[in-house]
Amino acid sequence: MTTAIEMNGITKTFPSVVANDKIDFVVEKGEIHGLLGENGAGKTVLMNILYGLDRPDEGQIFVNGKEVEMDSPATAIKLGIGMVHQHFMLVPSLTVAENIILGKELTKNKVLLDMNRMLNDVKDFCERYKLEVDLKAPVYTLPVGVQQRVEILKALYRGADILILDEPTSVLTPQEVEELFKAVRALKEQGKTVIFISHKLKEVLAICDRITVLRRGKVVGAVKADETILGELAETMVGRKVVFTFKKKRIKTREVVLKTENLKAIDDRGLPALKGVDFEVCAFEILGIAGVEGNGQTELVEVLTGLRKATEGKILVDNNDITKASPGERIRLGISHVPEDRHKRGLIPDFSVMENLILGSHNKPPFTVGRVRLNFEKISNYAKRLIKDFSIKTPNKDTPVRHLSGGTQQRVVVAREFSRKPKLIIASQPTRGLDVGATEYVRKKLVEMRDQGCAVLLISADLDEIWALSDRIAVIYEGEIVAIKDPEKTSERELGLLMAGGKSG
Amino acid sequence: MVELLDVITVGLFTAALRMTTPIAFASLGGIFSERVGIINIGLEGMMLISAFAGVAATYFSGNPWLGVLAAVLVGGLLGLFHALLTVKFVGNQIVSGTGINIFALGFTAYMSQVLWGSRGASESVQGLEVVSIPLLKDIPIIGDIIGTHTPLVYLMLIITVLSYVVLFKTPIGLRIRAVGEHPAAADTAGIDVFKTKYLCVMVSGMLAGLGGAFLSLGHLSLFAWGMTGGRGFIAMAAMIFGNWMPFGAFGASFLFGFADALQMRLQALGLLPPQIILTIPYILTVAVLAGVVRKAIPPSNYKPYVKE
Amino acid sequence: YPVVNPPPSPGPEWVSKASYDALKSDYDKTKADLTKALAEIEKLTKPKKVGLILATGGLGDKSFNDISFAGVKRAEEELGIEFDYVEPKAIAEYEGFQRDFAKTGEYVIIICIGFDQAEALDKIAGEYPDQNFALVDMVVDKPNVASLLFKTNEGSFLIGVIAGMVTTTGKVGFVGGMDIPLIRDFFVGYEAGAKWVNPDVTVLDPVFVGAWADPTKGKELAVGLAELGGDAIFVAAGKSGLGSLGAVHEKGIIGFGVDACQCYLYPEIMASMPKRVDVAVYDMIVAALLGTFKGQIYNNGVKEQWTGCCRLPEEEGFWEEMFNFEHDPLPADVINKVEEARDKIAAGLIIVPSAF
Amino acid sequence: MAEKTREQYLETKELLRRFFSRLELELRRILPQIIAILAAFLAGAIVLLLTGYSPIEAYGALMRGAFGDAFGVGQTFTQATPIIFTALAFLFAFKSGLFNIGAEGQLLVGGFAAALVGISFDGLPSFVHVPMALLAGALAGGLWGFIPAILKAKLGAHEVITTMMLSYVAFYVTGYLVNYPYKAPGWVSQTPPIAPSAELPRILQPTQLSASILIAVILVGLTHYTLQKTTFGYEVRAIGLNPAAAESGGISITRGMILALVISGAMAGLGGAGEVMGVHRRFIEGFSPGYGWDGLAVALVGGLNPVGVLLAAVLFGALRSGGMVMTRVTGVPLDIVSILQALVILFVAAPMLIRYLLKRGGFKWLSS
Ligand SMILES: Nc1ncnc2c1ncn2[C@@H]1O[C@H](COP(=O)(O)OP(=O)(O)OP(=O)(O)O)[C@@H](O)[C@H]1O
Ligand SMILES: Nc1ncnc2c1ncn2[C@@H]1O[C@H](COP(=O)(O)OP(=O)(O)OP(=O)(O)O)[C@@H](O)[C@H]1O
Ligand SMILES: [Mg+2]
Ligand SMILES: [Mg+2]
Repeated sequence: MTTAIEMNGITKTFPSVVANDKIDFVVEKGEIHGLLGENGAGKTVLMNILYGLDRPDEGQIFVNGKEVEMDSPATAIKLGIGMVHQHFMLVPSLTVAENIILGKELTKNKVLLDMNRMLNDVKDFCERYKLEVDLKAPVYTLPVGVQQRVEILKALYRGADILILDEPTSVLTPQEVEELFKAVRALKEQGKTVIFISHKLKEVLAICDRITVLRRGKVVGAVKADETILGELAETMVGRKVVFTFKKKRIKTREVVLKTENLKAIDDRGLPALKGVDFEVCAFEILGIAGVEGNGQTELVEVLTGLRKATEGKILVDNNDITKASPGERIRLGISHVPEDRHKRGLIPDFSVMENLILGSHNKPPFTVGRVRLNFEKISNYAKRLIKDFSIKTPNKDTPVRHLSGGTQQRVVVAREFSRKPKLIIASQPTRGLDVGATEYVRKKLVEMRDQGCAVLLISADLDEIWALSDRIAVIYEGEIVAIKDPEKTSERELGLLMAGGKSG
Repeated sequence: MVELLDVITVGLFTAALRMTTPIAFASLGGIFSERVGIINIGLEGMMLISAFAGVAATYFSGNPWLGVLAAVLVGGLLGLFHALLTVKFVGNQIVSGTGINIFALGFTAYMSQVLWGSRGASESVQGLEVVSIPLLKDIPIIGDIIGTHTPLVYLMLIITVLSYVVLFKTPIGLRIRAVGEHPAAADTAGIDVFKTKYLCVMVSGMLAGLGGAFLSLGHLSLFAWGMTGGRGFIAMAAMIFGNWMPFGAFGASFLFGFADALQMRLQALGLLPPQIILTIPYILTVAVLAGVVRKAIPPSNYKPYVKE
Repeated sequence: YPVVNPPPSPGPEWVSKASYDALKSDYDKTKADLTKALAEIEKLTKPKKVGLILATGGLGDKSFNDISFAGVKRAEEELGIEFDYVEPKAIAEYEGFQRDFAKTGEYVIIICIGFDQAEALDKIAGEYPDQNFALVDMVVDKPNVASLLFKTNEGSFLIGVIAGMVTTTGKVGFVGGMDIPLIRDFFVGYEAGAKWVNPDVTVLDPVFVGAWADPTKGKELAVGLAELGGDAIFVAAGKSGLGSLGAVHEKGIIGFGVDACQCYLYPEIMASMPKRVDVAVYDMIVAALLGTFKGQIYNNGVKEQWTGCCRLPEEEGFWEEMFNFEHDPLPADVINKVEEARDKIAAGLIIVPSAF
Repeated sequence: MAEKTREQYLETKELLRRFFSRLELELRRILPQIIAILAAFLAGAIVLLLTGYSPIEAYGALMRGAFGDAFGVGQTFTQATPIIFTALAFLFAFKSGLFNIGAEGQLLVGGFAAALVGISFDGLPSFVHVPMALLAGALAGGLWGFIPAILKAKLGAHEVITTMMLSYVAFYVTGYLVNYPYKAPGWVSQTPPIAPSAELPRILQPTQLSASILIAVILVGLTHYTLQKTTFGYEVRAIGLNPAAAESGGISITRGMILALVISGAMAGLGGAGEVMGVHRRFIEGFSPGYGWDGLAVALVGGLNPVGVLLAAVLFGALRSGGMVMTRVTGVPLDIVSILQALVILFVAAPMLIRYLLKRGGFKWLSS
């Protein structure tokens, strides 16, 4: 049997780092091959090289046994390679169908797009691979899970026999992950080869036939999935032992910090997103909000932080009505916010670490003199302290955060928000896209804050995370809190059902 | 005396269409460039140099159509230059465009001096003749308004429709939109992002060139220094106002062209001081824009696409 | 040491101190005379220089700036002067240019074209009281500045007379560059002339381009006037006016130009009201060369031939030669009326209204 | 004791090290700009050669004219003054993410307001009248910035359109005012002269250089200080770089943008006031040959940095004032100055182009 992919001695150096260091990587035909590694291990770079997006400094690439010059994605596509990128490569304003056929359009009269024929073609495809999507919907209106399906369809439509999935599960709900796995297995059955990239060990073990582990740009292990065990793999990947669970120390109080009453809001398209949300979060408590993405979580967080207007209802913090308060006033009242998208909402990439660390408290003492001038001495000491306390890996306080890795960037956000002595923390997807080490750190910090008396509202699409951290779990579905559960009295299955709109048993 | 109603005539609308034409050409040009993520603030300069080139070529060849061709080519060349600077050398798009504008003013004056011994205006050349479209011109009113024009007016109308078709009904249009909105996505779909950008910015320059040719050969038959009179900038406004859509841009250009034509006729009524009447098109544009409560969201992110 | 040289003994070659002094002073005097004479010769034979500072529109307007230029050019040809000229782009540049010229002291006269140079010249003329200046279109009250004003209303009156007579629709129009007094003055005279010859004529309200270099709008304004029924249009709008005159040509109606004879542009342009800046400038150069230059206001019009009409017999040939073309003949009654008006204005029998 | 000196020594050493590394950094940062300017002159020389002029003579005259004597220097700074204001105006709005291309109009209304205050009061002491007129200019410019700002904040009207349209409106409205209600008797569309008590002193007679340049320089410092050292500047930059994150950080985007655009307009207005009070001493129709657009170019050539703006404006001013002398002495058309300006801008636009050319030319070591 020939190999589908063989990469020999691939080296890729960036000015700052050796991203790939003499990597040998072999994928057999028809297998699901896992590529495992921490953040920045070099997985994406390796796959970009395979897909012709990056050129290696050294090394050869063989596809189906033949050496190839991989100079552009067009070449890769011709050779039957498809890639679903970590950050989706979809054009938001185009429809699903348009995205799928982009670059491989059908025409009538040789000039005009033949939309009907293409719709039919794509529909056939969807049926064949059991991937359901509304072909005419613009992509920006779709939840990420569906967008991912579109990505896969896109690759298949281009005739991909070898499919690269770069961290496909990091944005999915458990149900969606299950569906994805089904689809991936179906692909395998159809004879396709799949390269599956992930941080999540369980998943890799669950679906892959063989696994290659990268660490700091080098291959540190290649194993058969059924011959390995979880902890071992984790250690190979991280290079040390990893703690998976947190010991929860529970302090029961009834001191309500945040309370919402019949909260309603509309989304960007003007449709109702929150339809009367009621809940409370107490001090010394983490309330986890579980739910499939797109059920109003984003809007809920925005309403709570003042970034979106509530159309109805009330938000009370310490029994003060803050429904009309501006984001700035809320920050002053002691509300901290870890946004779901750190690039978009959390950080100003061109600002230095120091400048980012004072965002939100930049306008009050001790960082200002007379409310006008910034007090750089205080600020720089503060920044240095936080960099140390939160082990932010940065050359210095003046480095733009743009230059930092995703995990480090998240540490900046967390450091800023947690050091403000908040009474309420609203953490939205706080560990999305982070590696094991960084995830562990952020979770530990959240629990620490809780233990110091903070009320924490945790919104996460990762059920494991909700499960591991929450004192109580609220499930959100279509803009409503459909249940609030005690984690000790419920099951993952029950939650999954609630998240999918089912009734709890 | 002249009454207010005397002003609302067929002539007003034909004039409006003429005043619309150069702006519409340039704003269509703006669309093509911005749709692939390149701001083209140099439309004004491209128009001016093209207007000059058109007259110069006609002056030497005696054939205004060769002049139009020259204008289009020169516009395309400037577009290529803008693309080279901003795509290949990742230059700042606004700086580059501003450079082109200032260059245009200096260059046309300098060259007018060389060619006609005057930096102010060229000699008169043979302009494009007005043509009537047989059937069209017989339709009452409509025919009077759009039936008889210089060919470039028809070309503008055709190109407006064509731009829509190209952008929204053809594969290349799909690719253009994808490249502008999400170049990385287009790249991974096997589309040559850079080629698309070059092409579109060149087309942008060519359309601006047609706008310039209309001014100097279609409407007038001479070149005068600074004759674009800010129409390139107005065209950018029309493009934004029209939401980067061909018909929208045409509509916005027409709004402005109409207001301008109206303003000119209102002056003859002596109702208000001329300076105040002259502000009408500008105030009207702002007012309409303020009335249309909508955020203008550009179709692309304008960040240079840098491949490793 | 120190060495003392012996005093020279008087010998035959020695002359007395007195006669030496006499000879020496003779020699010095002759030498001085000679230098003076040489300088005089130098001064007389070396071409005189004239400085010209044009208005911001620049050359090529085929009108105001060009005609000023022609006056200096004529002086170069006929009087053998040399000249330097500059084309400023902003009002703020005038002062610099004026001082630049004046500072050198090389120019017998510096001619400043355009009313907007006045502000700067007021100052510079004070700084360089020995330098002669001429300023076109504006008054600077300094003994070394000749302020050249043109009664454009009088010339425009003559154009109005023609317009009033040749219109068939009974409506005549006016396109101006900007709504400023200088341009209004054209209109006022034009209106008066038209009404004088034809009391029933409708003079449409004047329209303005709002810019000096937008021929596109200039054209549309003229088209608009034509559509309102105007069939004789007087255009005073710089480069924008080129567009208006083009419209006149296309519409086949009658047009009138300004500042220079613009009739060569299109056959439809029946007459123009030249502002004879060339004559005025030439007069001043002559005066400066002869040393008769006087700083004062020269406000001249039809009588002095500083304004007029290019169709007047005494001017027609000059313009036809200059632009190398021939006017279409005018009906005799029109010419007669124009001449009558000119004579009456010159004689003070008609007082033409003014915008000032 | 020795301990202490040693400490001091180390401290000084550290300070020096920092200073030099900073210096090197800054030099490296502006090196492409400097090379770009040299390249532009080189390209301009080619144009001159091709059209039959001697670049050495032309540039010689240009340099002499711009910097040769006190007079030239005065002219250079006179020309640079209004551009500094409009460039700062563009820059300030730009930092908040807004594209204010209406500095021209803001300058005009500012100039007119200053003239109005200048002619309306008599007998005031200078130290009252001058600040009053300046303030009027700034307020009027600020108002002209406020309109697009509020339209943007409340209705989402794109500021590129509104600022530009309002520029035209300003042009015609001041044109009206100066031709009808406030026209001075006489031939010219201008206001009567302002009272001497409202005049900004000329500081380098006989040139027109006025105290306005001092205001401009102070404004450069103030802009830098505001942007880098104050809370408000921090907020403005945050809004400009990432409005969504700024909003999350409790910064009011609406307030920030409105203030930024108002300040931007006020700066341009102040520039207009400076021209009226220092140079023309009255409002003359059409006194600005497009200072607004020059400001945009200068802001960009200056790397969107206040000090860079100052340098770029002086360069542009020098080109203009030197250009006058060059035209007179060598007969080279003044338009070569526009061409040079354009070339500077185009080369500055693409530092990568410069790098590419250097590499091609074998100057690898400079291109790092
Ligand atoms: N364009 C680039 N320029 C410079 N360095 C880069 C670039 N792209 C990647 N790198 C570096 O290469 C290394 C590997 O990055 P890569 O994106 O492959 O990591 P990864 O394993 O995919 O991580 P993640 O799990 O976050 O996706 C990183 O340390 C990063 O610093
Ligand atoms: N153009 C670039 N220049 C320098 N470094 C880069 C560049 N692009 C990416 N990197 C580096 O690559 C690393 C990984 O980049 P990437 O954007 O994949 O972050 P990440 O860690 O995966 O974060 P996220 O989880 O948010 O995706 C970071 O260290 C980043 O600094
Ligand atoms: Mg990756
Ligand atoms: Mg990543």
